[in-house]
Amino acid sequence: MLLIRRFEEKVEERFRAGDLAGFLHVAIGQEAVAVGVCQALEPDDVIASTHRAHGHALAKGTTPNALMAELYGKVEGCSGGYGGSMHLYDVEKGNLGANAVVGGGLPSVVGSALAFQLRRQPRVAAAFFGDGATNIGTFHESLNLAQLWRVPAVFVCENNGYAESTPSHQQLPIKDLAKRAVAYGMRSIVVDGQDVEATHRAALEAVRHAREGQGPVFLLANTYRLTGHYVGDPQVYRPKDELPQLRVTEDPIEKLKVSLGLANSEWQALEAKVVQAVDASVEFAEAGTDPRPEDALKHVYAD
Amino acid sequence: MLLIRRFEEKVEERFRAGDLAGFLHVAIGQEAVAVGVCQALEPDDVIASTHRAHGHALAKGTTPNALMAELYGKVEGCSGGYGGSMHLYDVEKGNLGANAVVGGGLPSVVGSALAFQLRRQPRVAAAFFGDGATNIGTFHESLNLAQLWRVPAVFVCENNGYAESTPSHQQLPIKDLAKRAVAYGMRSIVVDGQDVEATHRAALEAVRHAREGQGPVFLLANTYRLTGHYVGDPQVYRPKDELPQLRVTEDPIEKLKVSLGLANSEWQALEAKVVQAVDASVEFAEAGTDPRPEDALKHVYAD
Amino acid sequence: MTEVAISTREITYREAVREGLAEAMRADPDVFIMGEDIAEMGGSMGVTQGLLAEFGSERVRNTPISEMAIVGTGVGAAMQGMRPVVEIMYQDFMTLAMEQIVLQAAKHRYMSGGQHSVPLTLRTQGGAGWSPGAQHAEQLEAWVCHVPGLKVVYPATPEDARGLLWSSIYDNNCVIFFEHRNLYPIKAPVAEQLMPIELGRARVHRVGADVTVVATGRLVHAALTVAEQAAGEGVSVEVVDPRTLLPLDEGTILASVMKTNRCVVAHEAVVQMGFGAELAALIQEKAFDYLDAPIERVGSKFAPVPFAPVMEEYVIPHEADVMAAVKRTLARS
Amino acid sequence: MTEVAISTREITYREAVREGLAEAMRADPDVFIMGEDIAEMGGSMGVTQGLLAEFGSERVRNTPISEMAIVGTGVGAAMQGMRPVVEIMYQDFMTLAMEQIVLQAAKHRYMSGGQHSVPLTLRTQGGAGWSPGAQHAEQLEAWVCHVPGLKVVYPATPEDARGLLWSSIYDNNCVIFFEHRNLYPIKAPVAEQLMPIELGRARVHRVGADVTVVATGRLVHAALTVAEQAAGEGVSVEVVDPRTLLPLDEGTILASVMKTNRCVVAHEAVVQMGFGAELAALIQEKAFDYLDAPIERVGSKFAPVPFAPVMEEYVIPHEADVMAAVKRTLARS
Ligand SMILES: Cc1ncc(C[n+]2csc(CCOP(=O)(O)OP(=O)(O)O)c2C)c(N)n1
Ligand SMILES: Cc1ncc(C[n+]2csc(CCOP(=O)(O)OP(=O)(O)O)c2C)c(N)n1
Ligand SMILES: [Mg+2]
Ligand SMILES: [Mg+2]
Repeated sequence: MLLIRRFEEKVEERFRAGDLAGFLHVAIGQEAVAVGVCQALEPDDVIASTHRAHGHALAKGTTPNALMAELYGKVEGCSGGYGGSMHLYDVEKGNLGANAVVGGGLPSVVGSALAFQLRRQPRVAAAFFGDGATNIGTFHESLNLAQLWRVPAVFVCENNGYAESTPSHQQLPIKDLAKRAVAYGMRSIVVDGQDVEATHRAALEAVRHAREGQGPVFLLANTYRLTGHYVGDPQVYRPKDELPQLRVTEDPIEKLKVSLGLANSEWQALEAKVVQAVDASVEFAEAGTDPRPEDALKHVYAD
Repeated sequence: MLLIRRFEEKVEERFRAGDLAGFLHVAIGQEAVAVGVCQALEPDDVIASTHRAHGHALAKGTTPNALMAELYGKVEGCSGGYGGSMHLYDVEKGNLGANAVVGGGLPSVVGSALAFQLRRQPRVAAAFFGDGATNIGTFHESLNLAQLWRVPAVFVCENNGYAESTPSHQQLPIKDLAKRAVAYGMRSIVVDGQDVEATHRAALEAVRHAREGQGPVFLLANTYRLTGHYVGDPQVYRPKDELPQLRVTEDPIEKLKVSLGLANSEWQALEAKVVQAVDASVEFAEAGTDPRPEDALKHVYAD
Repeated sequence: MTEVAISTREITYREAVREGLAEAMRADPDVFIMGEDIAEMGGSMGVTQGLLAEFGSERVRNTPISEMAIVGTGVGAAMQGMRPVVEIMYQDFMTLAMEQIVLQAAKHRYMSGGQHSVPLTLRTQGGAGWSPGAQHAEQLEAWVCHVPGLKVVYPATPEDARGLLWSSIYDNNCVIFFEHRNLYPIKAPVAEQLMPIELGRARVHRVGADVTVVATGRLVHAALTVAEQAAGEGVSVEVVDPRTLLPLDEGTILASVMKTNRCVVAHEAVVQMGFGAELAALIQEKAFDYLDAPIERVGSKFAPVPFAPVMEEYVIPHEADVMAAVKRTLARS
Repeated sequence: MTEVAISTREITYREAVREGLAEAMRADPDVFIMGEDIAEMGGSMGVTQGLLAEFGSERVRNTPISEMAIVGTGVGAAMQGMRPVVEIMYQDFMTLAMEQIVLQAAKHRYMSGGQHSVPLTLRTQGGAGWSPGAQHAEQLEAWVCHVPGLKVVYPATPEDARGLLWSSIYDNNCVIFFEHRNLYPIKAPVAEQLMPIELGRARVHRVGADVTVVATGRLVHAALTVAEQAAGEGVSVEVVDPRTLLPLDEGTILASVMKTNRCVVAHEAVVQMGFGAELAALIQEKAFDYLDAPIERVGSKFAPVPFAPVMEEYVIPHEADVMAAVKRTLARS
C-alpha cells in the first residue's frame, strides 16, 4: 500500500514535470482495495483492471521498475511501451490487462473464469471496476452470465462515489450498490475499502466461494478517491472542503499505520525502503530503451 | 384479444400459404398482456414493441387493414411496406415502432418519456419486451437511466419462459424476474399475464404511478407462448406435452370467455364480427398497392 | 507435382460450416462454441444441428441474449489459450458487440506488447433477398476490415467455408467469419476429408481475359453466372473471390487486373464506403497504368433494406447489375 | 453581388463548438444536451463549460456511463420532435452504441415509411498525437459513412465547427458530428454572428493547379502547411475539405481533380478501408480520364495506436506524409 501511494505520488510528480506522455489516473485513497483483494488471490489467479490501474498492477506483482518503465514508454515496460498507464499488462503475474474502456474488462474475466471451469482448474478471475461502471451494459451482461454459468469470478466494485466529475446521486438511481447483485441472484459482500484487513478478509471469503464452485461474488468495497479523477483535474465539481476532510478521516494508509501500531522508527524504515524502490524505478525507466518507431508495426497479429 | 388471435391465426395461414414474405412471430397466448396494457394507456401515450408485434399494434389502435397490408408489403401498410412484421409503426396511434433488435426499443422509450417530462406533458411511454431481453445491456442501461431521471415510463416484461428455443433456466440466473427491478430501486408489479382483467388493473396502476411523476415501473407479466418462436418453428427444444397442456390450461381467451360469462350466442356473434374484420383485412391487403421499386430510395432522409 | 485423385462428395454450405466446426472440435478439446440457440435448436440457421449431441452442453453452449458478453467471454477464454467460436445470430447484432471486437479482441495482443493472443473466431451471417427487413440484413465486413488486429473471412462456397473455418479457428488471432444467409442451401462438391485453406489467399474461380470481377459472398455466384452468360456473348470474364478480406491477397487480385485491364468489384453491402471502395482504391493505386476503364462498383443502393419484396429486389444487387457493370467497363476504350 | 464587410473575431475550435451549442440552445427550447461529465465539469475537453450555468440542469444533463442509453435516449427524444445533442466522450466509445446509431437512429424514418424523423446530433471527438493509447484514439468516420440514413460531419476550423454544428442540430436527421481532439486549441477568425453552413458543401481552403489534396480533420491543417511549403518549391496545391462526409459534395471534389489531374486523400484514420478509400474509388470512377497519376492515400499505418510517443508518431500521419504523397503523385508523368 505504501509502495502504491509513494509510487503514484512520484508518477504525479513526473507527469507534472512533463516526463510522462498521455494521461493518468491515480488511485490515491483506494490502495487498500487493490492490496486487500490481490493478497487474497493465488499467483495463478488473474485480474482485469481499469483506467485507474497502477495499484492493481503493483498489488498483483508487477515490479515498480516494469510499471514505471511502461509509463515512460520504454521497451522494458510491462506492456513493452505499447500500452501506457491505462493498458498495463503482466500476463505472467496474472494481470490480464488494464482497460481504458469502462466495463470493458468484465466480459473477459467471465471468459477467463469459464476457461478455468471448463479445464477444471481451481483458479479464480477477478475484475476491478468503479461505481460508475455499474451503469454500463457490459457490467450487466457480464455479471448475469457469470452467475448463470456459476463461473469462478469475483467482481470487485471500487465504489468511490464519483465517475469522473459525476457524483453518485447524479449517476446511480440507488444508494446501496449491493442491490446490483440482487438482479442476478449473486452473492454480495460489502466491505469498508479503507480498511485493508477487512477488505482482505472479505476478499478471501469471496475468492473461496468462487474457487469452490459456489459461483461468482460481487464484492463491494466502499472507498474514497482522495484526489482528482485524473492528474491535473481541478475538481470544480467537488465541494471545496470534501477532499481535505476526507484526507484526514479516510486515508487508508493512516488507518493501517494506526492498526499496525508500528513504532515510528519501523514505519520510517518502511518508508525509506519504499521511497528507494520508487526512486529506483524512475532511474530504471529513464535508463530504459526507447522502442524503435517501426516497432509500432509489431504485435498487431500473433503468428 | 379475440381479434388479435384470429388475426394472427390468419397471418399464420397466409404465411404458410406463401403469401407473406420475410418471417413472422406470433403472440398467440400472450394477447392479454398487449390488451391489458394498451387499454390502460391514453391515446397520446406511446408504446415501443418487439419482434412479436402484431398484438401490440392492434391493441394500440392500428387497424387490421393497415396491419395486414403491411405484412403484404403494400403501400397501404402501417409502415408503407418499408417495415414488415417486425417493424410496425403507427405514430399517429402512438406506436413508436416495433423493433427487431431485442431490447432495441427500450432506450427510445426512455427518451420519449424524457421528452414528456421536459415538456411537462402528462404522457407515458411504455416498452414491451420479453424475458430474454432482460439479459441484454440495453435493458440495464435503459431501466437504470429511467429510474435515475424518474421519467414516466412503464417497462412491460412479457415473461413467456423462452427466448427463441432457450428456456428460462438456460438464460436467466434468477427465477423471480422482479428482482431485476431491485437493481434500480424501481417499483415492480407482478401480474398473471393470462388474466386480462388483472393485467389491465396492474397496468392502470403502473401507468398512474408513472404519469404522476413517481417514476417508472417494471411491470412483470407472466405469460405463455402457446406456439413456436416463429411461424414454422418445429420446437424440438420443447417438451412434447408442454404445449398441448398449456393450450388447455393457459389460454387467455378461454379464460376471458369464462370470466365474461357470455352466452354462447353472444360469443359467436363476437367471433363472427372478428372473423369478418380479419377476412376483410386480407381482402384489403390483397387489393393493396405494390410500392414501385424505386420508392425504395425514398424516406432514407427527412428533408 | 503428381496429381492425386481426391474423392469428393456434395454438401451444402450449411453442412460445410458444420463440418468445419465439428472437425475442429474433434481435434482439440479447447475448441468450444457459444451463441444464442445453438444447442438444442441447432442455431437459427440450423448450422450447429447435431453438435450438442456429439460434444455435450459444456462445449456447445446456449447463451442469453447478451452480444457483448458472448463476444467478450470468448475473448477471455481465448486469452486463456482456448479456441472459442462464438456465434452472433445476425451480423446486425454485431453492432452491439463492436466494443468487445474492436477495442478488446483486436487490441489485446498489441496493447500488451505481444503477451496475449486472442484466438477467437466470431461466426455470423446475414444477407437480404428474403425480406428480413432493415434490422436483419446488414453486411458489415467493411467495418471490420478497417480494424488492425482482426482477420476477416467471407467464404462463398462449401469447400471454402469448411477449410477456411478450420483455419480461422486455429489462427491465433480474432477472426470475423461471415456467412451468407442465402448460401446455406447451395450444394457443391468438397473433398472427402477437410482440407484447411490458408487465410489470405484469394480463389480464382474462373479464368478470363477481358475483365476481372472481384466479388464476395453471394455476389461470387452472381459473377459466375454473369461470366457464363458473357462467354456466350464472346466476353471472357475472370472471377476472383478474395475469401479472406483481411489480410487481403493483393497479389492475386492485382495480377488478374493487370492481365484483363478492367475490373468490377461486387458485394451485397451498400456501395458507398463498402469493401469495394478499398478494392478500387488499392487497384487504381497499384495497377494504375494497366487500367483501361474505371473500376466499377456493384453493391446495394444507398438505402436500408426495405421489407416489401419489390423494393428489396431493387435495393440489393443482382446478376443484372454485375452484367451491366461488366458492359460499362467494356464499353470504355 | 455586393460585398458586405463582416466583422470577425478570433476564437478557438473549442469555443466555436460551444458557441454553436449555445446559440442553438438559445434559439429553441427543444435543443438540449446530454453526456458524461458535460455539466459541472464542462465535458472532458471543456467544450460545454458554462452551459450548465446558462441553461440549467434540465437542458445540460450529466448522464451515467451508459453509451447505449445516451444515444438511445436521444433517439427517443428526437422521435418526439426535440433536438437533442448527445456527446460520446471519445469516439472509441461509439463502438458501444453502434446498435442504437445504425439500427435505430439511422433507420426509424425509413422503416416507418417516413412517419418518424430523428433530429438527433451525436457529437464526439478523438484523435491521437498525445499518447492516449489504443482505446482512446479511434477515428471511425468511415463506419458511419457506410450507413444510409445518417449524415456525417467533420469540421476542421472554428468557423466550420460553429456553422456546421448549428446546421446539424437543425437538420431533421441523425448527424454524427466528429471533432478532433488536437484541434480544440487552434484559433481562427469567425464572423461575429454565427452563420449556418449548409451540410453537404465542401470547402476549398486553398486554390491550386498541380494537385488536389482532399483532407479531413487534423489533416486539413497538415495539407495547408504542405501547400505552403510546396508553393515555395513551385508546386501549386489545392486543398479541399469535404467537411460533410455524408452526403458528400462530389461536385466540388471532382471539379478540383479534373482541374489538377492529380489527387491525394488524407485523414488520420487507418488507410485501409478508411474514408480515403471511398474518395479514391469515387474519383477514379468519375474522373478516370482526368487522372495523370494514381490517387495517393495518406492515413495511419495499419496498427492500433501505440502508447510510446516514438511509436505513435510513426503510426499516425503527419505533414511529411502528405508532402511525400504529393511528391509521389507529381513524379508520375
Ligand atoms: C465506456 C466508457 N465511457 C466513458 C469513459 C470515460 N471515463 C473514463 S473513467 C470514467 C469514470 C469511471 O468511473 P468509475 O467507474 O466510478 O471509476 P473511477 O474513475 O471512479 O475509478 C469515465 C466516464 C470510458 N473510459 N469508457
Ligand atoms: C440483439 C438481438 N439478439 C438476438 C436476436 C434474435 N432473436 C430474436 S427474438 C429472440 C428471443 C427473444 O426472447 P424474448 O425477449 O424472451 O422474447 P420472446 O421471443 O419470448 O417474445 C432472439 C434471440 C435479436 N432479434 N436481437
Ligand atoms: Mg468511481
Ligand atoms: Mg420470451
